[in-house]
Parts: sequence; structure tokens; C-alpha cells
Amino acid sequence: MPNATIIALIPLLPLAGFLLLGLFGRKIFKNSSGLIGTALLLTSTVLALYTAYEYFFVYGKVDGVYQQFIPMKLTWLEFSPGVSIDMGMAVDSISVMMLVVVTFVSLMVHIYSLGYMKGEERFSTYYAFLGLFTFSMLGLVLSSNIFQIYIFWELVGVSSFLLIGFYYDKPSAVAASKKAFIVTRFADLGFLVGILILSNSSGTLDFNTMIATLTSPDSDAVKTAATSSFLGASALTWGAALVFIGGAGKSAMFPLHIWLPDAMEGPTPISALIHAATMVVAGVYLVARLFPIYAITVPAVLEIIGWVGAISAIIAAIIACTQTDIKRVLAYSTMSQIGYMMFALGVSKYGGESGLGYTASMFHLFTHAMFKALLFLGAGAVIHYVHSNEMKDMGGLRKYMPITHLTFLIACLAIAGIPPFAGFFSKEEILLAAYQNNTAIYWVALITSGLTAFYMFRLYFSIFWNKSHHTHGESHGEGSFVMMLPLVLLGIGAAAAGFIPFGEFVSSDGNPLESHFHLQFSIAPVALGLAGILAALWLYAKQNDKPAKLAASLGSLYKAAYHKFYIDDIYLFITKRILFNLVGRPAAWFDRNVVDGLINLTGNTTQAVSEGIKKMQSGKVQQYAIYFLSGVIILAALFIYIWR
Amino acid sequence: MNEFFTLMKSELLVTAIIFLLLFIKIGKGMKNESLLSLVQVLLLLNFIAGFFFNKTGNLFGDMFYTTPLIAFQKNILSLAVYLISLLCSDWLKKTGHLPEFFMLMLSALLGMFLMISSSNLLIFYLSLELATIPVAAMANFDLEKKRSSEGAMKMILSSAFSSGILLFGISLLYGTTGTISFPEITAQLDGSSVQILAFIFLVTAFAFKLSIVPFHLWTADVYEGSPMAVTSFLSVVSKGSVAFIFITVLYKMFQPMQDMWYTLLVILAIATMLIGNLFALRQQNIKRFLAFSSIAQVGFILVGISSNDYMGIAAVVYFVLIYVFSNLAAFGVAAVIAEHTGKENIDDYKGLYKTNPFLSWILALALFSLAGVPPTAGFFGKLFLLTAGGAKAAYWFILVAALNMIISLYYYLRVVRAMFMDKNDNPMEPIKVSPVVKLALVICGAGIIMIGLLSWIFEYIKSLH
Amino acid sequence: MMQPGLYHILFISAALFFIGVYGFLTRRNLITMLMSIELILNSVNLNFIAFNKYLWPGKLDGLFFTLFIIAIAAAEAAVAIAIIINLYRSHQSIDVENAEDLKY
Amino acid sequence: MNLLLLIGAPLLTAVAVLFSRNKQQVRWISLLGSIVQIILAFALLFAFRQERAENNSAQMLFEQNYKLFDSLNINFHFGVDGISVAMILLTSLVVVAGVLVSWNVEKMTKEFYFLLLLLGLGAYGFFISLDLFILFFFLEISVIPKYLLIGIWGSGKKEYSANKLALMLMGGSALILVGMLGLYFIAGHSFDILALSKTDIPVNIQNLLFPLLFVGFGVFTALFPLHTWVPDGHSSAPTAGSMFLAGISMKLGGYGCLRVATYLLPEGAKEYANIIIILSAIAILYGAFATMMQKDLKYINAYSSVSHVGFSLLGIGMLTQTAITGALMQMVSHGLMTALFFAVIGMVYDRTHTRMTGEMGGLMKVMPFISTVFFIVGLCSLGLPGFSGFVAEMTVFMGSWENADAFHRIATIAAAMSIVVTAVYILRATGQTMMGAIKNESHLQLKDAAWNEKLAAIILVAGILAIGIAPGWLNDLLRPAAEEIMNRIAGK
Amino acid sequence: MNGSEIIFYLLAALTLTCGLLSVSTRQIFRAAIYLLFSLIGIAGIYFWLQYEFIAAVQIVVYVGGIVVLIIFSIFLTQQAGEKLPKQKPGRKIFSALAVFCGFALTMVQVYQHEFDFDKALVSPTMSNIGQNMLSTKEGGYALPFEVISMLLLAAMIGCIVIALRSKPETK
Repeated sequence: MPNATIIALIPLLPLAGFLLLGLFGRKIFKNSSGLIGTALLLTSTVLALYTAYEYFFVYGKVDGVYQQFIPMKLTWLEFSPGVSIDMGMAVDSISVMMLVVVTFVSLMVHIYSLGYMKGEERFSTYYAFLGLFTFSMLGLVLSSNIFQIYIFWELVGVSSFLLIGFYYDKPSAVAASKKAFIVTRFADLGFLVGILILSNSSGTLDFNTMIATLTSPDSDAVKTAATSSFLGASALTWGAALVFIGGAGKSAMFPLHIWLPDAMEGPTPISALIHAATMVVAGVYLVARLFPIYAITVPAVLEIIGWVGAISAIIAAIIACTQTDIKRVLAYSTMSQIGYMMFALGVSKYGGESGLGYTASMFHLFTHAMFKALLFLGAGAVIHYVHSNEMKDMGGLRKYMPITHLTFLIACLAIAGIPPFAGFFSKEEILLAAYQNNTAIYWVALITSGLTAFYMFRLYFSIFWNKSHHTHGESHGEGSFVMMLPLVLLGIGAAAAGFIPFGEFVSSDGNPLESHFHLQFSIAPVALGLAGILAALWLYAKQNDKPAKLAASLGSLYKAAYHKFYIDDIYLFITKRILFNLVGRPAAWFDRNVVDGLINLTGNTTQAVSEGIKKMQSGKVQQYAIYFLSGVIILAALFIYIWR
Repeated sequence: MNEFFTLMKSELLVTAIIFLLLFIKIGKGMKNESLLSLVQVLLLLNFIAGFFFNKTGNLFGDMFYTTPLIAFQKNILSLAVYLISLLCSDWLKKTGHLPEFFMLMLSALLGMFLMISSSNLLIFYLSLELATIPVAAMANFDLEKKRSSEGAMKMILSSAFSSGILLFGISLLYGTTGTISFPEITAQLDGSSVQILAFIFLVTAFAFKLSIVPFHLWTADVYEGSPMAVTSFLSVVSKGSVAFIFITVLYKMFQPMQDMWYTLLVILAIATMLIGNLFALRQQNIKRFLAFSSIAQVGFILVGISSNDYMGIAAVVYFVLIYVFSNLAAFGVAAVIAEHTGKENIDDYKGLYKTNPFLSWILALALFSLAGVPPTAGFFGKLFLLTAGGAKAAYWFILVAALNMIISLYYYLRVVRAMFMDKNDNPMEPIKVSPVVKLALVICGAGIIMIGLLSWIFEYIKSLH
Repeated sequence: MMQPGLYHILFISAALFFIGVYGFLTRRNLITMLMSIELILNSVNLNFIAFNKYLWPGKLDGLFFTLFIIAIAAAEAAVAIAIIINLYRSHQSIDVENAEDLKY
Repeated sequence: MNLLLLIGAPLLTAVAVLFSRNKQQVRWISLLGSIVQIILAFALLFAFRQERAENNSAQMLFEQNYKLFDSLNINFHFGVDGISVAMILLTSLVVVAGVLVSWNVEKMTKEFYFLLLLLGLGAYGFFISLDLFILFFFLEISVIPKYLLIGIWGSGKKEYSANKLALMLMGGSALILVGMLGLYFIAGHSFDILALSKTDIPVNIQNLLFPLLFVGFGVFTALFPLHTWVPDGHSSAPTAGSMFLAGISMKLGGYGCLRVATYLLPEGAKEYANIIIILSAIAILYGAFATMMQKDLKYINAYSSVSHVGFSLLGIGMLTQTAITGALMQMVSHGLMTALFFAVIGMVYDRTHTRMTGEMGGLMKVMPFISTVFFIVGLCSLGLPGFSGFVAEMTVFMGSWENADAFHRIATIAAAMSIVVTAVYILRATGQTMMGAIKNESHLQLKDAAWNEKLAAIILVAGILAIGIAPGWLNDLLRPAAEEIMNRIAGK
Repeated sequence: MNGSEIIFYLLAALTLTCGLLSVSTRQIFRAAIYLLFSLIGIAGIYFWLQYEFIAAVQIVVYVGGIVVLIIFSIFLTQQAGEKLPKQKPGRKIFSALAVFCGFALTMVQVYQHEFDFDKALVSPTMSNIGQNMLSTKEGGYALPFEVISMLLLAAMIGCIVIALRSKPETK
């Protein structure tokens, strides 16, 4: 059985870091805060690795099937008997895998930041936030209760917000952080309503109970939920779809992806951690968590998930080909890769061989974390070196930054799916799963993989080759040891992670899954990948005007892609024009002028009436007598003739 | 004979004071200051005496009738007169006709005592006149002021007109019932049209004295024109006494017509509250302002009266008691300010708190009490009136009354706002309040706070039944 | 024409009453207003006497009421005239329309 | 525990303040008094839990009954259940924070603190009263202090706001008064809540009285569309005044809506529940949208209060146990949160002398403490887990969802949509004031919070976190009480 | 029609005509005289009703007292012969209307009422009046008598104070 204390310590240590540095960092640990944070996280990582070892090799497998363990569960808030938010820890293969990923990447980022963020004014705050994020993310992956995951979901969101807006005096950073938070918040609304629906249908908030209730077709919950329909879909479909919207928001799926590129305003290590490796895959993780429900009860939603993933993958890939800010390219690439994971889930089924997509998705999540974090950290090193994000300010850097160059190349090869790097294996499985279940998605994915290779190498060549005689102001070295160490470690990961027999450990139903390797199947994607690389080589290896020409020849398509297909503008239109100008402003006006106006009107009317009847008190005693007499007569007449 | 002295002790005491003053006046006369102190002491004694030997009984056949409740009512009036003598002592000291003033005021008080005790239309009418004619003369006591005579003229003419109508009503009532004694009239009432007519005629006299809309129009003019002492006497003592006898007349004499007068009261109460409030909204002169506010207060009294059970009586008596303190405190502060600075406008009160915090707090307390805001006694007073009025389950009636409290709060707050919030570049000088007046104001303030919280006072009134 | 009786007298008194009221409402001179009041009171007196005579001769309530009304009328008139004269001194006029400073 | 202490402590403090000699004395006496109140409140909490732990299942604990107007059957009847205890805790926290942030009031200090303490007194009295008359008395007692606080120490168009507040609240009281008298006569001359709760009131009477009582109390708690005193009143009030207004006074209304209107008139509540739901859903969304357009920080918080308080009313309107628990949680949470928000706004205003978001910027640099608190309260407001707002709102949502028909669900979803809008305006406000570059050079000289302000903020933040991180204790306090109310609604 | 009736009608006509003229003439002095005659007419009716005591009081108090007082005050305040100012016609019409309505209402009610007539007509005697006046028993009028005395005292004091205005009080 898992050791509850050890597992609890994994998230709690970063939390301790957050509290320690957040409360006292500015005064007491001004300089040592980085080390404190790193040390705490190192402990966490070790514990996570230990847990992973214990789980996968010691106690996890019972009767050949990986089980879920819940070593600890505390009732946090009880709504009604049976329905309560619990703070529990679910230990199963995906959560353990995620524990490793999160702690490892986070550790890398912690180490890297020691160099990258050195000299920042709010250094300790930065580490505090990192601690908060790591804690929330770990809490998220360990959640055993859908509301618990929602809680950490939000916490992850806010730490992301805090870190994107870390340079709070930069208006663009502030705007980006707001955007990220609000867009994901909007998605979370769906998540929340989805939770309400699912919990109401299943009568619980606990994952296991909920899954058990909602996947058994003869349970009352499923029956009633299936009959109660709204807008042509059953309540359960709605619930599951809405929950997915939450995941889509966090994972930057089309069309809720617009926050992700902007989020690059944050410090680059943050992008590596949050917006590449960990937080953005939370959506994938969520779908994986609830996978039995999607796969068994509401396959229609799963299909939607598949298509959303596929569309996101290809759109992001197209846009990535046109961007010039290297971090934005990486951001779109992230989106594209998450699209892969998502549709991998979408094309999967529950249990056995047909659950290949599930395994592949998780596998890709794992490898992607390695190489994407590596890419970001490498990009960070580059940016650190040239003080710019723009490709045009770079070029020919391979001589100045050899380690960065090498690791970056490994990562590019990995993401392009070139064997034997990590990406190849995971992508291969995904494509296979897609091929087996949904050919249309398979073709989309195939094209995407070619595009991926192209834009990655476009990036690579632009940075490290292209203009050779570029002067970069005063030349300071490539970076300190602490910055290079993570690159190397991650590079090793990106190169080697593919050889892990992932299916052995992670599968939709816990049963180990044989990894099959189909050489003939790999030809097409690898060839496409190579073609993409060659195209990039031809276009970008040397400084020339071919890219410009190509862009010109593609015309409006290029322009549309460059402008991210105008999705941002649509959002802007909706928020600014409709929400602000057509809802907010009228609401505020209505309140001040109509609602309040009515209240004031009563007051003013009273005043006016008071002014109007003042003539009654004319000062003429005879007129008073007339009122008197009239009063008498009228009252008398009334009471004699009407009310007697 | 013994009974004569105990039952009529209040009246006899007041008469004795009147004659004492008369002899002083006819004799050597006294300095104003010492005379005033003497009168104050006598009035205090009169008030204290009112607590003893209260019994139930009839005198002069059925003409005079008293009970402990009536004695308590009389005592409220005595208290009010005593407080007025304290509060207005600055003005009283300066007046040239101090003994006459008190003689007139006490005659009026005597009239009110007799009126409350009356059980016969004749004695009622006579005491009503006794309670009115001297006051009209008193209203003219600022002899040099045009407004004072104008006010007095309006009062005497209006009240003569009103008593003409009252008398016509009485004559018709007499014609149809053949008697002028309350209990006998009750026995004879048959609800014929002439009796309704007579009833309406009769009620207008009360309405006139109580300033019920639309018979109220003299009120503000007279209040504004009269000296402050007279205004406070009119607004507190005069109203209180008429309210008491009004209850007796309605509950006893016109009990058979209760359905009718309930409707009448509802109409009158709503009109009175509304019109009084609407007029008060706009007033600048503090006396006029208080006049209209007192009109609105009468509307509330009518709500209480409409209950037609002992709760109504108790609530009204209790309310009048509170009203004595609240209104006299307000008038007292206004009197002090008017006497020292000659200012009577609400705008002149701006920034008063800066220079005269004591006066401001007392006035604010008084106004809160009039508005019916806790913890002042006015809250309890109003609430009990509404509780009494609510017994008939006419919720909308109570609602209208309650909504009127909002308007009234608005204008009371206007004065508070002037004192506490508005800026004034040259606020009033700090006023040196003489100890006597201060004492009276403190008594009023304490009364405003304590009467509500000391629940036994209300319980006592209820136990007088 | 019928035998003069209660109704006739009631007619006279009511007419006189409303004549007085009319005078009170329309005369601008304060003294004439006072005179109208006297008419009103007299009409009431007439009522009392008539009722006493025709309907309730057993007791003398009406008669005494009349007596006291007459006394009060005198007192009221005296005070009113004193006030009016005082008003005349300050306003130099006894026109009721000249005494309208107090209003609104 | 003797509940009279809760009235006695503020009363004594107020009197002591009246007789103190200088401003410093006034401040320290008030602080001491309010600390005593906190101690009492916590003592009450522990005593209450102790009693409950010993299985004392009486509906009201620590009951005391003194005869007041015996002939009218009006009694000083006191007692507390979990709801009252929670509200008393809230009050004590806000009182002490209010006293602390007002430390620098120089104008008429004595009067200021006197009125402040009187407000607190009214709230304590209100929450422990079990007699409608006394309840009403304590409700009303706070109207005038509010008026004076705004009118004298306020800013902007203070007289107008003060008037509006006083009149609208008085209007609410008028309705309550009528409803209350109606109950009194129906129940055979009793104002006693416990007695009334055992009375069978005819349905038509309930339908008549319920709107009166609910709307009457609703005015106090900013029921749409009678909320317009809120923006004006809050924005004009001095800092502590706003804190009290939003933190405590609005809760009086919510408490009344539940304890008096809903509890005593369950049939009426059922009859009008849908209207309440519609109104509060409108208030939630519309308040949020209106907030989005505000530029004055106090207006932002005031409108956001309208929106947040809507959750309380929504919870009440939903008539399920969980929703009502959530409504009560929201009251406590919103009380703490909004008081803190106003305190922070006051601190910012004291320094920058402006409340316009457009004129600030980058304040994080010069006042990190204040900014952090601002941030925390903002996050609480937008319902971030870990803060009280989340717990309350989620409980409301969960409870609302228990009603299975489309109407309730759509209303819930509409209400839930506000969490996005809230995020928008909170982040906008934070972004414009705390983040970004410093717009006004003179702001560079500003100082961060002083000890009193820090202490005030910490007390309230602690309250928010105590609910946000470990909501269980509050839930345990409120749920049984809500169950009691539900039992009557369900007719058990 | 016998003599008594004729006398009654004459008296009635005198009273009403003089009353009407009194409120309508624009010569103030004439108004006072008309009032005088109207009051005399009422006294006549009292005689006709055999209430001689009241008739005598009427003559003494009204004719001898009040009307004289009024005439004096007219002399004090008015140049004789000057016409009274005209009232606004609107006021007149409205007053007339109100008065007419009131009169009509009253008369209709009174004439519809069935008074209780079956009693012997007796007239009071002087001794009867005197005894009752000072009796403190049931049906006695001692208390009103005392009250009216206080009232007259108060009225006297009031009149003196107000009328003595020009001469400041000596201390």
C-alpha cells in the first residue's frame, strides 16, 4: 500500500515553500529563496520518483492489473450525506506518472531559474509562486474527487495568472495574464456546470463512485439521466461535454486557445513549466481521469473531443508556421501537440487493445513534457542571450551557444517524430490509434506531423543558422551551469524517454498493453517529417528571400494564418463590443438612470407634489374656512349616502 | 364634600394657582424672575400632586367624571405645562405680562382638565372654549409683532367658526336624542342621517383642534405667529388633551357608530399623515416645520385611535407622553436659539453642531424620536400606535402609515443634516443656555431615551384600564 | 301654509346658520366676519330652544345650552375684538386680506 | 454563556467612549472594547460547539427570556443557533477591523467611534433576538448611525447618499413593520419567533405577508431592484462605515429574509420562490455587468456586493438545505470579504486621494502589503478556492442544482456565469490599480500599510482563509440550523 | 292664518332678511344695524316660543352688549361711510355653492327625520331655571356656571393684556 505521508509530502513541500517564501521571502530569505525552493522541490521529486518506483514495481499491480489506491481521504465540505468535497489522494498509474512529470519538470525549472531569474527584484516572490503552482498542480493530479480537481484546477489557473503577470509593470503582461485567467475561467464555468450535472446524476462527487455509477448502463442514474434531455442531448452528454469544455479551456483547445500564445509574456521558465509541460495538459488529464465515462457512457462526446483535438492540432500547426516570435511558435506548437493528445483520447476506446489511444495520449503527454520543456528552456537561454523574442534578431547562434544548440536540436527532432527520439514513439502510437479508429482524424494528424517538422525546423534554422554574421551586443556566455544542467537533463529525457515501455504501465483499464511497433506504418509520418525538415532547411538555413516569396504566393492563407485566423479579433469583438458596450454599459446606465431613476423619481415626485399643494396653505383664513366647510359637507355626504 | 376635593383636585389646584397669580397681580406684583420661579415650583407641585389620590368617580350629576387614567392624562398635561414654563423661561422673563400669561395658560389647562373629565356635551363645549379662547389671547402675546396678532386673529376666527359648526352638530344631536349627557346619548343613538350629520359636525371640532386634514390649515400660521411658549403649548398640551377626549367621545359616546367612525378615521388619518408630511417637507421656518410635523403625528394618533379597544387608548396616552418630551425638546431648543439669536430658519441651523453640540444633540434626539427611530421612545410610541391600529387587520392602512414614516424621516433628517453636516461659514455663536432651560432639556432628553426602554411605564398605562 | 312649528324654526335656524357661514366666507372685514359668527351662534341657539320646546320640554338642557352659548359668544367676541383692534394697530387695516404674512 | 454580554460589551464601550477625554483614549477604549467582543464571540462559538457536542439539540441555545412589554407579549427573548453564532463572529471581526482602520479619523473622533460601536451593538442585538419586536428594534437602531456616519464623515455627494440610504432602509423597515404586525395578530399576539414557527399560518395570509417581510428585509440586503442605495451609500461612506454597511448591515437583511420571512412563512416562500430566484439571478448577473463599467473602486465593490449578495438571496430562493447553507455561508463570506475590500480601498484612498482606477497604477511597487491584500480580496471575490467566496458560492450552486427542473437550473447557470464576469472586473480593477506602470509620480512617495491597517487586514484575511481552507466548521454550524428551517418549509 | 302665525312669519322674515342683508351690505355700519335687527327678530321668536327668559337675555347680552361692542370697534377701526372692499367673485360663487350644498344637505336630512313629538308642550319657569342653574345634583348646572365664570375671567384678562398694548407694563 502506498505511504500516505510520503505522497502527501510531495505536494505539501512546495506549499511549504510558497508559504515560507511568500510570507517571509522578501525580508528574511531574500537571496536564499531560490535555493530553499529548489531544495524543497528536489525532495518532492525524489519522493515522487520513489512513489513511482514503489507503485509501478512494488505494490501497484494486483493480479496483473494496476489498481487505484486512495491512501487518504478527508471530508472537506459536506453538502448532503454522500455528496461532499473530499480532499483525497488517488494513486494510480496516470497520477503517479504525472507526479513524476510535474515534479521533474518543475525541478528543472527551479534549477534553471536560479540562473535565469537571478537579480530579479521579486526573486523570492517568483519562487513562492512556483511553489504555489507546483503544489496546485500536484494536488490536481492527485485528486480523488471531481470537486477537488476543480479546486486545484482553479488554483493552477491563478498561479498561472500570477506568473504570467509576474512582470506586472509591463502592460502586455498584465493584459496577457488577465486574458489567460478569464478565458480559462470561462471554460471553468462549463466545467462547474458539468460537475453539477454529473454529481447530480450520480449522487456523488467522488471520482470512483461517480465512474462506477455512470458507467454501469443499468444504474438508475444513467437511466434517468439518459431520459432527461435538454436541447436534444441527454443530461449526461451535456455534463460530460461541459466538463470537457473546462478541460479544453485549460488545454488551449480550439477555440479556447487564444490565451496560450499571449501567456508567453511570462518569464520563459514559467512558459516551460506551466504552458508547455504541465498545466496545459491538465485538460488531457481530466479527460483521462473521467475516461471510462466518456468512452462507455457518452461516446458521442468522445468523438467531439477527438475532432476538437484534431482541429486544434492542425490549426495551431498552420499558425505556428507563420509566427516570428519564437515563444509564440512554441506556444502554437504546444497547442498542436496537446491537440494530438486530445484526439488520441478521442479515438480511443475503453479497455484492452482498443484503449491504445489512451495509452498513446499519456505517453505523448509524458514525452512532450520533456521535449517541450526543453524547447522552452532552450528558447529561454536564447532570449537571455539576445534579449529578444523575435526570430529576426537571431541567427547563427550555434557557435555561441553549443549546448543550447545541441539540446534544442534533440528536442526538435523529438517533436518532429524522427526516430529514435522520444516523440517518435509516442506520436507513432497516436497515429496508429487514429488510423485504427478514425481515418479522417488520422489524415489530419499526418499532415500536422509534417507541418510540425517544418515549423520546428524553421525555428531551429532561424535561430541557430541563417544570418551568420550577427552581432549580439556584448557577448556574455551561453549561460551559467544552473541553466545548462536542466537543458542537458531534459535533453537526455527527450532523447531517451521513448524507450520506456509505456503501455506496460499506463492503460485505460490498468491492464498492461503490449507496444507494437509497425515499421511499415511509420514510413509515412517519418517521411513527412523529413520532408518538413528539408523544406525548412531549403527555406531558412540561409538568409534569403524565399520565405517572403512563399508567403506572398500563399497570399491570404498566409495572412490569415499570420493573424491567427482572426480568432483573437472575434473574441475582442465579442467582449469589447457585445459584453462591454452592449451589456455592461447598458446595465450600468440602466442602473443609474432607470432603477435608481425610479427611486429618485419617487423622491422628486413627492417634492413636486409638496410644492404643488402649497397653495392650499394660502394664508387666507376664509379660504381655510372654505376647506373646512367643504370637508364637513363632503364627509357628511359621503357618510350619509355612501358608507352608512 | 371630601370626594369633591379628591376627584377635582387637579382642577382645584390649577384654579388656586390662577387666583394666587391674580392676587399677586392685583396686589403689589412681583419681579418677573421670582414670580417665574414661584410658578415653576407651583407647577411642579401640581404635577407631583397629580400622582396622589386618584380615584374613579362622578361629580355634578354626570357632568364630571374621573378615573385614574384620566388623572394620568391630566398629569401628562401638567408635566408638559411645567416643562414649558422651564423651557421658555428666557422668553417668559422678558415678557411684560408674566402673571397674565400664566393665568391664561392655566385657565386653558383648567379647561383641558375639565374637558378630559367631561361627560356631558355642555361641559365639554364650555371647557373646550375655555381651552381655546385664552390660548388665542396668548397667541397675541408678542404684542409688538404683526405676525403674532395675525396668528391670534386666525386662531380666534377659525376656532369660532369651528365651534359654530360644533354647536350646530350638538344641537342636532340634542334634537334627535333629547339629552346632552354622553351615556344617555349613546343609549339614544339610532344611526339616522341627522345623527350622522351631527356626528360629522361634532367630529370636525375635534379635527379642528387636533389639526386633522382638511381642518388643519390654521395650525401652521398660528404656530408660526405665536410666541414659542404658546406654540409649544398648542402643539403639545392642546393636542394631547383633545386627543384624550376624542378617544372618550368616540369609544364611549359613539360606540354604536364604530364602523362608521373607523372608516372616517382611516380617511382622516391617511390624509393627515400625507398632507402634513408633504407640507413639512418644504418648510424653512422651524416652528412651521414643527407645526406640520405635529400634524403628521396626529395622523399616527388617529391610526392608534382607530383600534377601538383599550390598546388604542393606552397607545395614544403613551404616545402623547412621549410626544410631550420629544416635541417640547424640539421646541425648547428652537426657543433657546430664537431667543438668543432671533433665528428661526432651518438654514440658520447649519453648522450648529460645531458651536452648540448640546443643543444639537437634544434637537437631534427629539427629531429622531418624532421620526420614530430607535432607541428613542418615539419608536415605541409609533410602533404601539400602529400595533393598536393593526388590530383590525387592515394591513394596507398600516402600510400607508408606515410609508409615511419614510417621508417624515426625510424631513426630520433635513434638520439633522443642517446641524451636523452642512457647512456654514458663520455658524451661530455658542449659546449660553441657562441652567433652568438646560435642566428642562436634559429632562426631555432623558425622557426621550428612557420612556421607551423602561417598559413599566407603558405597562402602568395599560394597567390603568 | 301649515301651522308654524319645529320645522319652520329649523328652517330659519339652518338658513341663518348658512347665511352666517356665507358671511364668514365672503366678508373681507374682520368685524363683519365676527358679526357672521354671531349669526351662526344665534342660529344654533334657535335650534336648541326649538328642540327644547317642541321635543324635549321635560328638561332644560337646550335652554341652558343657549344661555351658556350666549355667554361664550360674548367672551369670544370680546377677545376677538381685542385681537382685531390689536391687529388694526399693527396693520392699520382690518381687511382680512391684509393679514396674510403667514402662509405656505 | 450569557448572551446579554454581547449587547453589554459594545454598550459599555460606547458609553465609555462618550466619557473619554481625548482622541487617543477614545481609540484605545474602542479597540479594547472590540477585542472584548471578539473574545466573547469566540467564547460563544466554543460554548456553542461544546453544547452541541454534548448533544444539546435544542433549536436555540443559551435562551434567555425577560419580560418587556408584558401586556403586549413583547419580551427580551434571546437565543442563538448556528446561524446567529456565525453572524456574531462575522460582526465581531468586522467591528474590530473597522475600529482599527478608523484609527486616523480626526474629525469628531468620539462621535465617530460612538456611532460605530452603536452599529455593532445593533447587529449583535439583531442576531441574538428571538422576538420580532426586539429584532426590529435592533434593526432600526442602526439606521441613524449609518446616516450620520455617511453624512458627517463621508465623501462625495454624501448628504444625498446618506438620505437615500436612510430613506430606503426606512422603507424596508416600513414593510417589515407591517409584515411583523400581521404575524403578531395572526399568531394571537406574539412576536416570538419560536412560537410563531410553531403556528400554522393560513396560506393566504402567508402569501400576503411574505412579500412584505421579504422585500422589507430585502431592501437591507440589496434585493434587486431596491439596491440602489448600495452604490451610493457605500461609495460615500467613510471606510469603516462602508465596512459596516456592507459587512454587517446587509447581512441583517439576509438574515431577516431567512429567519423571519422564509422560516416563519414557508408557504409564502414557496409561492414567491421563483420571483426571488429571478430577481436574485438578475441581480447577480446585472450587478456583475454593471460593476464591469465602474471606474470608482468603491462603486466597483458596491456593485459587486449587489452581485454577491444575490447569491445569498438565490440560495434562500432555492429552498433546499444545501442552498440555504450556502446562502448563509455567502453572507459570512461576503461580510468578511467586502469589509476587507472596503478597508483596502480606504487605505488606498487615504494615500492616493483618489478612488478612480484610471488615476492609479503600479501601486504594487510602492505598497506591496496593501496590494497583496487587495489581490487576496479580489481573488476571494471571484471565488477562488482557498478563500471563503468559493466555498459559499459552490455550496449555493450545489444546493440550487438539487432542484431538478429547468427553471432552477437555468437560473443557476445564469448565476454561475457571473463568476466569469466577476473575474473580468476584478482583474481589470487589479490590473489598473495595482499592476502596470506607476502613472502618477507622486505615488512613488506613498507608504505601505501602518500597523493598525495591517492588523485589520490580517484579521479579516484570517477569517476569509479560515472559511476558505477549512470550511467544515462553518458548515457544521450552519447546516443543522438550515435543516431546522428546511424542516418547517418541508412541513415536518 | 291667525295672529300668532302672522307674527311668526313676520319675525322669521325679519330675522332672515336682516341676516342676509347684514352679510351682504357694503356699508359696515348698516351691517351692524341689520345684525341688530336680526338678533331682535330671534329674540322675538323666543318670545313667540314663550321662552321669555332667553329672549330677555338675548336682548340684554346681544343687543345691549355684543352689538354695542361691535359698533364701538367699528368706530375705532373704520371711517364711517367708507364702503367695504369687494370680495372676489370666484370666492363668492364658490362660497355660495358650498353654503347651498350644506344648507340643502342639512334641510333634507332634517326634514326626512321623524322627530318624536308626543310630549306636552311646557314652558320653563323662572324659578325652575334658577334652581337648576345652581344645583350641583343631577341636572344641575353649577359646574358649567363655574366654568363660564373662569372663562369670562380669562377672556377679561386676555382682552386687557391685548388691548393695553400701547402702555408698557410697569414693573
